[in-house]
Amino acid sequence: MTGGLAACHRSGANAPQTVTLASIAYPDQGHQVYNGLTGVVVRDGWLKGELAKRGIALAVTPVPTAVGAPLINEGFSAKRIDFASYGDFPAIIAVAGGVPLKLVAPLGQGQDVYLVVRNGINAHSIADLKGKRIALHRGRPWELPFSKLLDANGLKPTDFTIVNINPAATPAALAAGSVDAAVLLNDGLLVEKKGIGHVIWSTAQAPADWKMRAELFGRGGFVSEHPDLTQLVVDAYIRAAAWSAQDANREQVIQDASRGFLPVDIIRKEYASATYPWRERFSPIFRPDVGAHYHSVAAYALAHGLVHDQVDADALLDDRFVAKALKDQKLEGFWAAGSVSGTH
Amino acid sequence: MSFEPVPQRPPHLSQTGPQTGIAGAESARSARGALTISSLDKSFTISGTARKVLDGINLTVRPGEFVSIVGASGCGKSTLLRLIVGLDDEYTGEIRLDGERVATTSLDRGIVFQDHRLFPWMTLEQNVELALLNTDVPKSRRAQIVADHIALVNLTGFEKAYPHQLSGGMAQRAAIARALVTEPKLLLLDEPLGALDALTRVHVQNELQRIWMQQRSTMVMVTHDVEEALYLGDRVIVMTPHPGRIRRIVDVDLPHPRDRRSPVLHRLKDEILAELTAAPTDTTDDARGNLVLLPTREDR
Amino acid sequence: MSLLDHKPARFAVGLVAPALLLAWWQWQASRGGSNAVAFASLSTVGGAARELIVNGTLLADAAATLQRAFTGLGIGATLGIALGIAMAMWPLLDRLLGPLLNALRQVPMIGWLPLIGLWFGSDEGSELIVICLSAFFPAMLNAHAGVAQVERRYLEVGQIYGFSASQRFRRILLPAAMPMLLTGLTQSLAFAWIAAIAAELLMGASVGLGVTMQQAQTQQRLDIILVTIAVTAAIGFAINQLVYRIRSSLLAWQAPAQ
Amino acid sequence: MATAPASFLPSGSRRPGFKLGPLPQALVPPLALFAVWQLACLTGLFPEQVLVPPSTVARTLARLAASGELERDVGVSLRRLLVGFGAGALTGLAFGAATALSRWTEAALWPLFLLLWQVPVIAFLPVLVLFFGIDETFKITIVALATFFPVALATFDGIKSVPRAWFEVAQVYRTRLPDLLWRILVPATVPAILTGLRVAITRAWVVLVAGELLAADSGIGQLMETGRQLFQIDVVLAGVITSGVIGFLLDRCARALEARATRWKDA
Repeated sequence: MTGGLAACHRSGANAPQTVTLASIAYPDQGHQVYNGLTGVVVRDGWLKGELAKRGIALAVTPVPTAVGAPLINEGFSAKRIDFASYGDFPAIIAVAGGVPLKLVAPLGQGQDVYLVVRNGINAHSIADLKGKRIALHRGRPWELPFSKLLDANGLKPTDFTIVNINPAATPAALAAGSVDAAVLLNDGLLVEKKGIGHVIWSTAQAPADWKMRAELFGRGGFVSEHPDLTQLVVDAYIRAAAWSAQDANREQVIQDASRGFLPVDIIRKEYASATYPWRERFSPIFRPDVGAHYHSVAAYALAHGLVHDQVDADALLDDRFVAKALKDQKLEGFWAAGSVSGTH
Repeated sequence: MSFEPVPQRPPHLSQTGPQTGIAGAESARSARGALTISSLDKSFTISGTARKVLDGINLTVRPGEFVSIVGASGCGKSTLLRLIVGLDDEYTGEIRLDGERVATTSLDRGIVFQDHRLFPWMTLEQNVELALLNTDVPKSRRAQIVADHIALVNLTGFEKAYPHQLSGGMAQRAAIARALVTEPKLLLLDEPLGALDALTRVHVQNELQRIWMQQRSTMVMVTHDVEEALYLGDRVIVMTPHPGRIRRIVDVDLPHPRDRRSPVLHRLKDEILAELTAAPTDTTDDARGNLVLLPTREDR
Repeated sequence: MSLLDHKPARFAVGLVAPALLLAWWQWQASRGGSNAVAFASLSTVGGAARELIVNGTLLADAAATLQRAFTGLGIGATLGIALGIAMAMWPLLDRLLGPLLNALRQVPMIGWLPLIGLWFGSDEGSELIVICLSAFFPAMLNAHAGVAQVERRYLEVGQIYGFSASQRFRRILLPAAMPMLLTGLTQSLAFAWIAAIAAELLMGASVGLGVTMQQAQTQQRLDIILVTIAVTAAIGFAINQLVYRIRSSLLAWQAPAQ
Repeated sequence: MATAPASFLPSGSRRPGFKLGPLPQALVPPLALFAVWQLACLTGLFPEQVLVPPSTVARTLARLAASGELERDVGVSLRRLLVGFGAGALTGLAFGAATALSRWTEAALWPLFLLLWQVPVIAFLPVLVLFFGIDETFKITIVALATFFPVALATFDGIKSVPRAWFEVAQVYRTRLPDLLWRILVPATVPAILTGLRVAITRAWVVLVAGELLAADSGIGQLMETGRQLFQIDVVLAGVITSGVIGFLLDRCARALEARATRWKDA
């Protein structure tokens, strides 16, 4: 409480009127439902209440998944957005483009990427697909795990015909035989369920830092000017993570994740296949693999000419807020400090 | 020629327009619609070279007179009307109506075009009433005046019709009603019946004669048709082309309404046609080439 | 004289092609295999339609999309008509803005998105701007052409009766340009409708036909995609017919075409 | 609109040295826009990542042009445009003529046409992919579809507005069908169809660029999309300028052709 009051004084002079949070959202029955922990934060209402006590409004901006990343980057650069929970790749691109960001809270173990092969193609590994046509939407975050997969197998993109295509059109392309395989997110599981093809590989079989990650990023300027407000936002996410980590809330979390998105059985299947305990799915810990992941994203982006300047991944990570939140909420030790998944 | 006042004139006629009362010494009758044209020249510039279309036009039209102008294509007769009505004001010389120099359009001068130019998006009634828009006729009386003029051209019952629903002759009569509704001192008619078939034409000619006799405004009509010119005109101006000049002015000293079979009309028609066809219509060369071939102007 | 002179018969003939299309569709769906991705059987589609009607999604979607399309149309077409008329009346304005607008017209919407994203974020405003832009250009071009093509002979009539500038505009230019204005408006409406769906599909919103379509694409629910396509087509068609009727009554003064 | 009116000015009214021709005049507003744009960037009110100064965009354009990337993308896009436009225009002409000339085909096909016209192409994506794959055929199909509808509509309207009397004249002279088509129908409908084609080509261009975003490895649309994903707004704006200029030129060429082919109208 005293901390709160002190914070109030610290940012009193130039406190913003609104804190804006952007998050990927899906339309569901006439409403935008926010993906993952943001959904819990919004429903919880704690953050809204805390901000209101300081006379600050909370604005949550939904962004559609298809155009989410550029939209959030544009919003960050125009200072229309203060925080966003979105992907690793666009965040690196924003930083390289001169929009300073801070990773203020990791959000879990990352998202798996799937390699789906259409029916009638006899392939069991990426090497079997040599010379074949692979659908991949370029410039999207799942390009990175695919690239790592190629590297690990001593393959080059030129060993395949890479077909740049929107994920919405990918199932039809697989079904029609226009492409032989596709790199997809968990919609790949849906392709499998529809009987169009089957998954031959996913990042679940790869080191933890191969997964596509999404975190809570804060706008650099905002974080340094308003550490108190940043702390509040991070607190709210930790609360949401702790709530989601409860086994009792497991079913609710699965239902929420499926809303406006994939069928619930796909979500359940994906979650069930995880090699780590349920609570770790929501871990906000700055584990070594998180740092390693951002180093590798930054290096990949530079190596492939996607950005022109080296991004300092260490400067991106800011673990002060999570540490304080864990301490304040007495959650130290609740989540594992080291890597929890991976076969390597 | 003397004209009797006609009792059927619409009552608002007695109101003076904004431009009347210029020549106080003259009688009210002679003050309405006296047109004087003197030394009128008009040229167009076509691809850099000036071409004379009207050359030294002198003409006086008495108030209440009906003057017809005939001539071959290119004699500048339509241009002359555009100058008189004020749609074109680039000329040298003088055009005066009741002593006032013509510079722009005015409600004193009405015109009926060959194409009726009724607005297709308005009913007959609305088209006629449109002409009263900028007059000082009170709004309460406009409907009656419009109805009177529609009746004058025998179109009662078609008030709500759109132009496309009218026949050519009806549309042309509607255009005459629109031109007359403002009570212009001078009504100009630019081949008003040119687009009509022969039978309709005769019919509208009779109508026009009746209307003129009823209204007694000054009218100047341009036409290709010599017979029509003679049938309606107190005088017929014969023009020759390249450049447009008045070649002859014919007096038609017959009372109205006229009989088409009148031998006088037939004789005059033959005379005028002979005059028109005799004139060389050389269009191959420029105007200066024609100049010497043309007979001198016969002016009275 | 002909069967086609009877309205119901004509209507029935018009149904043959869609019916054949549906039959072909059903046949494709029944072949199974890869076709299942692009063709859902008619009974599945019917089931999805029932589901969406019963839970109210379809009605809410249609209402939201219509509202978006018409708001965008209202703003875009009004501005377009005003600017088109102004450019036709003042040649200087035309010479200054004409080429620029003509070039801007050719810029695909994707080019605007970053700037729209910058100024309007992902709010409803962004979608509205996209719809407004789509509605703006046809309205502007046709209004311009309509006013520019008003025949001189009609303007001369106005001159003869001493029309003021406003009388000339209201009594001659506007009605004479009306057919073209309405043509532009019809095009604007079609573009606004398509843009509303596309904006919902690509830019996200909470309710709308495009939203449901996009969601169904994610979930690979062909039946729902087809229902939304059908509703989109039907509403677009209905609007088209309505506009046609309004146009006919507004332009009753025009002679029939033949 | 925006024809070149300067040539109708009275000649010699200005000394040639000071005469502002139609082209420079047309350049004034874009130049003014660039100036305002550059000034807006200099104020620093807008983040430079999004409101990229025109000087940077110009450098990016030069870089893309020098590397051959621009030429390749524009070339690919234009080829798709031409093939797709050709296919769409031909089918549109045929369909429009067939429905306008026969009451039966009109009654049978026109309602379906109006129905399909209302659906954005993007909604049909899965069906299109299934039938046309995702290679060049797919992109060409999208362009062809975008061309088909306006051309069919213009052809239909154009033929419908040919006065019946002209057909009657043909009937009186027992004109054979090819002559009827070639001597009456074609000249009478050419203005309307050309207008339809002009509308279609600019529309096709816009749709092509949009289509390239969905599935393409090259082309001006893909250039812009990649630019946006990678937060290189200068590349996006370079694409905007390129596609705007190309669209503008296409429109101008189409207008010039239209004016040439319909000279008899103004005579």
